[in-house]
Amino acid sequence: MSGALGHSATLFALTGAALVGIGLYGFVARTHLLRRVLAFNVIGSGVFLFFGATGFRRPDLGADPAPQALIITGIIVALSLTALALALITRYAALSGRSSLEDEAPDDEAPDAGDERGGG
Amino acid sequence: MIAVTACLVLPLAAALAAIPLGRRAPRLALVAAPLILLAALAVATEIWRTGPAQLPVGGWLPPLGIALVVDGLSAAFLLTGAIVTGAVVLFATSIFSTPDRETRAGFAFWPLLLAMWGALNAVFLSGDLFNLYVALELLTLTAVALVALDGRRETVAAAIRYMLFALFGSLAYLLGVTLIYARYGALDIALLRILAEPDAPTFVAAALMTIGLAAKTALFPFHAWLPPAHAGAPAPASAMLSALVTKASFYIVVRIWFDVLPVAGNEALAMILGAMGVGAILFGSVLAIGQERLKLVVAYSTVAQLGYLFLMFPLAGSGGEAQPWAAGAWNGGVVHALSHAFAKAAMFLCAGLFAEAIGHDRMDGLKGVARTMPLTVFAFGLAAISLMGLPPSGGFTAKYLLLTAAFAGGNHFFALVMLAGGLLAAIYLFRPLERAFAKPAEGSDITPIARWRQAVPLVLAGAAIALGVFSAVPFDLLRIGRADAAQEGLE
Amino acid sequence: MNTALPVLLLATSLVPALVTFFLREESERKRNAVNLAGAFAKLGLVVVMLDGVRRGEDYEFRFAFVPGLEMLLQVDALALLFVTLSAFLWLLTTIYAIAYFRGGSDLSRFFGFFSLCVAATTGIALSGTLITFFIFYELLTLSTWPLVVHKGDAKSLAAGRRYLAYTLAGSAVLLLAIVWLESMTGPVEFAAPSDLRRLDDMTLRFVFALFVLGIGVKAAIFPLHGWLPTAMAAPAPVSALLHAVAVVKAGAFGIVRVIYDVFGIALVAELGVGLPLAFVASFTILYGSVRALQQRDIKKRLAYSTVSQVSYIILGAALAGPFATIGGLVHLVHQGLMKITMFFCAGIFAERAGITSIDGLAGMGRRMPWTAIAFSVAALGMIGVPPIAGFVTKWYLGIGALQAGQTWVIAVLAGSALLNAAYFLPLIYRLWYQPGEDIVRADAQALERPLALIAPPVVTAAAALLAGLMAGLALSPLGWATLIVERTYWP
Amino acid sequence: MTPALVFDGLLALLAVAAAMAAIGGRDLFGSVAFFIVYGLLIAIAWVRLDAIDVALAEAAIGAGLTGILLISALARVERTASSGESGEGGRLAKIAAALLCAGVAGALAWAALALDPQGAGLTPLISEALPQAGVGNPVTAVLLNFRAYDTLLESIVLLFALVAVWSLADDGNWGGLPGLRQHARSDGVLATFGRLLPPFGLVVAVYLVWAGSENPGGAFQGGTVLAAIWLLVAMAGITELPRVSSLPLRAALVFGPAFFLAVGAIGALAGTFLGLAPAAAKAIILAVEAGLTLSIAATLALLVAGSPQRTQG
Amino acid sequence: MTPIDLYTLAMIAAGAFFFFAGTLGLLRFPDLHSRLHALTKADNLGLGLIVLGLLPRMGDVATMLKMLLVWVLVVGAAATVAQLIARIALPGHLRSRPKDDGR
Repeated sequence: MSGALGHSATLFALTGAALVGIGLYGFVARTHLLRRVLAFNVIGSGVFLFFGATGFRRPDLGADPAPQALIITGIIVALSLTALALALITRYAALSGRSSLEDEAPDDEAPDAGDERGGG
Repeated sequence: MIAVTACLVLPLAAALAAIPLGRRAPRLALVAAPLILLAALAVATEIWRTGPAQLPVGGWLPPLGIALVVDGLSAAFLLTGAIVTGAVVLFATSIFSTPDRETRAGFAFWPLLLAMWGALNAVFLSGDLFNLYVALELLTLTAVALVALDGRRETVAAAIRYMLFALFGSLAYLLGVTLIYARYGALDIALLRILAEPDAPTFVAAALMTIGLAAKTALFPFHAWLPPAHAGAPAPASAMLSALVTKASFYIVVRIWFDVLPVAGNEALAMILGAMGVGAILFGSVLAIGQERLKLVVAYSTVAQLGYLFLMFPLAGSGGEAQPWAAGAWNGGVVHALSHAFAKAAMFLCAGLFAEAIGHDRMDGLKGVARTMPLTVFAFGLAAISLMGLPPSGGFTAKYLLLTAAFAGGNHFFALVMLAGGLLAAIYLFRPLERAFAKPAEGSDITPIARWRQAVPLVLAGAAIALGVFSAVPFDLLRIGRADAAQEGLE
Repeated sequence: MNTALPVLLLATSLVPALVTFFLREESERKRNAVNLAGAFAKLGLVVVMLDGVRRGEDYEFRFAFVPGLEMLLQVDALALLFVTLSAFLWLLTTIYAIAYFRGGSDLSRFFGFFSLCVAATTGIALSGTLITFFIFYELLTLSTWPLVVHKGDAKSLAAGRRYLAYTLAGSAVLLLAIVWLESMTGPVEFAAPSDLRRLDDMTLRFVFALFVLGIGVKAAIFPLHGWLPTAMAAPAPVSALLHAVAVVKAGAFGIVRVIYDVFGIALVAELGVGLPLAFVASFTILYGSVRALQQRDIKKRLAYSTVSQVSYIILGAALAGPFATIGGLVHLVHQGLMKITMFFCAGIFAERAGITSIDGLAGMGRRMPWTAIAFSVAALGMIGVPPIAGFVTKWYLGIGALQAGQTWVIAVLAGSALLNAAYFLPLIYRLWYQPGEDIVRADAQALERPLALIAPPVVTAAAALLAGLMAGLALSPLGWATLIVERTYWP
Repeated sequence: MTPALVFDGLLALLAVAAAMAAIGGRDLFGSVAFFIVYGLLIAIAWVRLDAIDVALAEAAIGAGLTGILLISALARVERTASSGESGEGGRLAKIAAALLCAGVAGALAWAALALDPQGAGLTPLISEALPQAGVGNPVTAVLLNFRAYDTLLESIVLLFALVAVWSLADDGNWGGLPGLRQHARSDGVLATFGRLLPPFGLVVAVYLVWAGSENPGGAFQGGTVLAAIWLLVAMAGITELPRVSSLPLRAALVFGPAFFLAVGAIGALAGTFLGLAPAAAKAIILAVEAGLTLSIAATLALLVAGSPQRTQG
Repeated sequence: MTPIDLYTLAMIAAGAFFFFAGTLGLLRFPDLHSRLHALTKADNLGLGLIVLGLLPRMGDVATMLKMLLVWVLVVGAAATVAQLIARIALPGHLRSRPKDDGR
């Protein structure tokens, strides 16, 4: 690891990697849905930090604009997904009084719940 | 060229216009659908005559700008998408049109469906990895919303489970894209094919992207979300989900494996994909056999059929050194994806019609349906033939190509799995058919369904069969601009 | 080189099938007209081709699917033998079915699949390559299943399930064999057999066994015959079709093709697989006859008799001497004529007089004279009593066995003849010599109405008799079989 | 070890600690609070990485808006669902998950360290093409000219997130007012603050969009400020958010992406999709940014308000 | 170390001290209102000192005004929020709030 260590870009890249690891743990291990969405956002910002850091390896040329633009786009997309996820979780909590999918059997179906006659 | 832009702009413009239009959105969709189909046809004929094309968006050449890529593969998927979505639009006008006052589902369905169509076309045309990410997210967002459209507790739970897997998938894919950019400074697929060499970042990126996309395609270990989501969604939505949405992320995996990373793709990763594919076929089929609800049988069948698609990678020798049979596996996988799109869309529409007619979704209610709804049962039968890979359907052509590639490549195990998969498919698909042909149970009141609505799935199922009978034309279309790794083989 | 005729021949049963599917249930007259027109047209075409092929005319039609997958319809003498049989019997069975189902339900569906099934049989006969053979072989399975489950009750559904289990498993094995062979040697055409030397002997033997296993299901070789007796739950015209016209004959025809045109007699002898096949066939002959003895139900006994009779054809093919081959081929026609007569009569007894068990036949000779006569002629033919057609087969098989030096075959033939007598003579005895209730003659006419139901068995019985009597003629089944043997196997 | 690196090291440590607290915290509200703190630390990190545009976006959207969404979702979930932490899975599962995550982080770090330290990415190409891009700020140039197609798709993603959120309402409430009723006292502190702040907010937002062409800023950051202002005014009870079925609202939502798509389509007719002639590039970009800001502001505000809960005012 | 640097260092040190005091108050004070009091007073003052400390380093006047605007906005927001929290945390207030949440 030649001269890389003495350089803030690599430091932030490693931080990004660490954040992805932490976020992934939260996403995989926790069961409360809001915590998993929060963890998703932590992973997201970790990925973006990693991406931005790799774009700053040449301080003399300044930060590489392309990753910056992609990260802004990424943040907006992450926001949209988070908003939808949170709306779904709120709706699910309102319908079922539960805040995690643990005891939601994947495909047990109340006999007439699948009544399709209603249509649109 | 104009046709390619039309394929992108028209669905997105229609989606945007559908929001303020509200109650008149179905009419807008009925006008937009044929136009987009026409555009897709124009794209296909254009490249049939002049060969593959690369269109830089905004005039900026890659690596700076984004380039749209139009070759046989993208044209075929565009055309299949247009036909399937066109049929779904026609079918959905009978469910989601509310002339008197605007309802929630009536408002939300049309913009989401048209945006999904736009996202699909964007995925099939884009040649830039990050652009594929944004298009994939639009696709996932609309898909999740459509799954939760009828607002029941089970479907919202299914949508959340789908969302969690999709989030995980998109992050893994995004991480792979960042590594690729960091390593090569470029995101354009054509450019990366030249630059790519097997080193640490490329391998980690390839692994992450493949796992991410596998999660989005619901490949075997990541399949838990698909059945409840696809079975819970309204019929037109589940047709779109199973037929096209899962294919979009598969399409990207094909682009990555055969265009971006033919050099980095080594045997180990290809074998893992193959193993996951085998798991999908066996696991999906066995679960499908045990289901009581028709839509769940069809959904688990999707899990199984997706397994076939991923057998393509080990069979084509992961594109590294171009084995002579690579073309067979590549074409087999793609033709299977296309014929599965037609057949599965038809099957879900039929399942929707059955559920509407008998009032619930359980299979034992299907007794005697062949007498009252002959067209739908015929469509379901044709679709089943294609899914089982029996001649003369497109499914058979694909299975034959994959089998010859498997035998020529010496991995007989995959061939046996494919044949077993076909038999298992026969078991879980003949269960509903058998009930349809049975004598109707007394007192089962079946509400009649309009004949034109039954004709829509029949057209789609016919397309799946036609893909087999007239398979010479699609095969030549797919050959245009195919990645070099997949050139040799049968010819 | 005339390409139109084979396609036309196929179309004469494919077009009526597709038209009938879309006809309304009530339009019975239109439906009957379409089917009968198709049948007559096919018979006309067959006659034209008969003298065409005699003069050495060459009929061929190629249609390319994906490279490596090609449909070739080729009319050679062997194909015509099978097509003539199925065309002639299709006409009679259609007439019989129209009378049999007067006022039944789901008839558009029945006749649609009925014609589709005959189209598949014609396709099998005309197929020029292994893949074409497989395509129509599968189409046959798919089109006969709805016929087997036509009644829709639990028994026929179970029969359908069993039928599917056997045939689909068989087809998977067959596809495995075909792909295994073709991945080494490229597409296999019957007319121009490619050298199979590239595979070593062990693989070739294994592939040959797979072929026999795959096709043997339809040829009802022991232990793959399980589906045939249970398929008796289907209505009489279907049983007639299954046993005499299409399914079982397709199996036997397939094995003949594999032995003579795919592997070639020299290779079969060299590999030493001919003899084991002969043993299996002989065992099936005896096994079938013994099980037939144990049955009390007429149709069940006829079913087991078919299991044993079909193995005559396979025995002839396995012995591969000139006379044995002629014996095998001609039995294809003779067994068809005789067995369809007996099924027609069994159908009439069950439908008009409500008799299904053998004891019920007591004294029916007087009550239903025409049916009884036809039945007796066919039964005697089966036993091998000259001058009815059955005797010719047994005679040629005997000489063929001597020629091939397999004297034990004579014992098998003799034994089976005795067994045939043991299970058919009691029926004839009950018909004519056992006193049933003495019914006034006037009542007799009442039972044997309408004419369209009674005429077909009488015609086929007469045909069986004529085939035996006029065996010497060039155009008789025997003459044609000799032509086949002279022209292709000993030029 | 230069002081800058010390600061960065500290910042990185703080960010990781905040992230751990947010993920591992027992109390959910505490986790969300730590998440917002973590967001701001990441924004500072972006400043250290000389990516000011991203810092603005991260602070405004990444930490701010996502934080608000999390808090409002938490409030609604707490009210209806049993917030008890259901079974957290066995210790073995936890260790396995931890190992998996460590593996992923390790692979990433290994890949990062294997990168070429002199890698410059697209910087040279962008600075060379900047004069024809019509704007000075390279990030805005990439966002709205070189990779305009990405931004177009992204604005559509944002809009359809709102459509999806709206589609989760009860059927009965359709056509009603988004979000819950507010209870601000008409003469209270919030009301006065709600009247004082908007002018500042509007100026800041317009400035952000206008400055975006030459130095850090842009449509998304400006849109977020506008959305915040609109939400504040609604919370202060001065105005009521328009009904979901109101046509002007839907037109405003759709205008930004639709105008952008129209610009792209016209470009296509003239030869290349989304092609901007260098001469007119600046004007077009600013027009598009203005349209986007309007739509983004409306979309973000309504996303926070949520799906329609009430039919009358 | 020019006088400007010394001035900035002193002001930022003072600001940091006030921030430290505010945080200490947050941790040590017994009830909510006093903690609110500590936070709003100490932290805003700390921020003010830091802003003043940084002003001479800004270069042009426009940036200086922007720095001051930041401070003004933070003070305004902090004051309003403190008022709201204080009002809601009054002992009698919670029970009387109307419960119709437009469910």
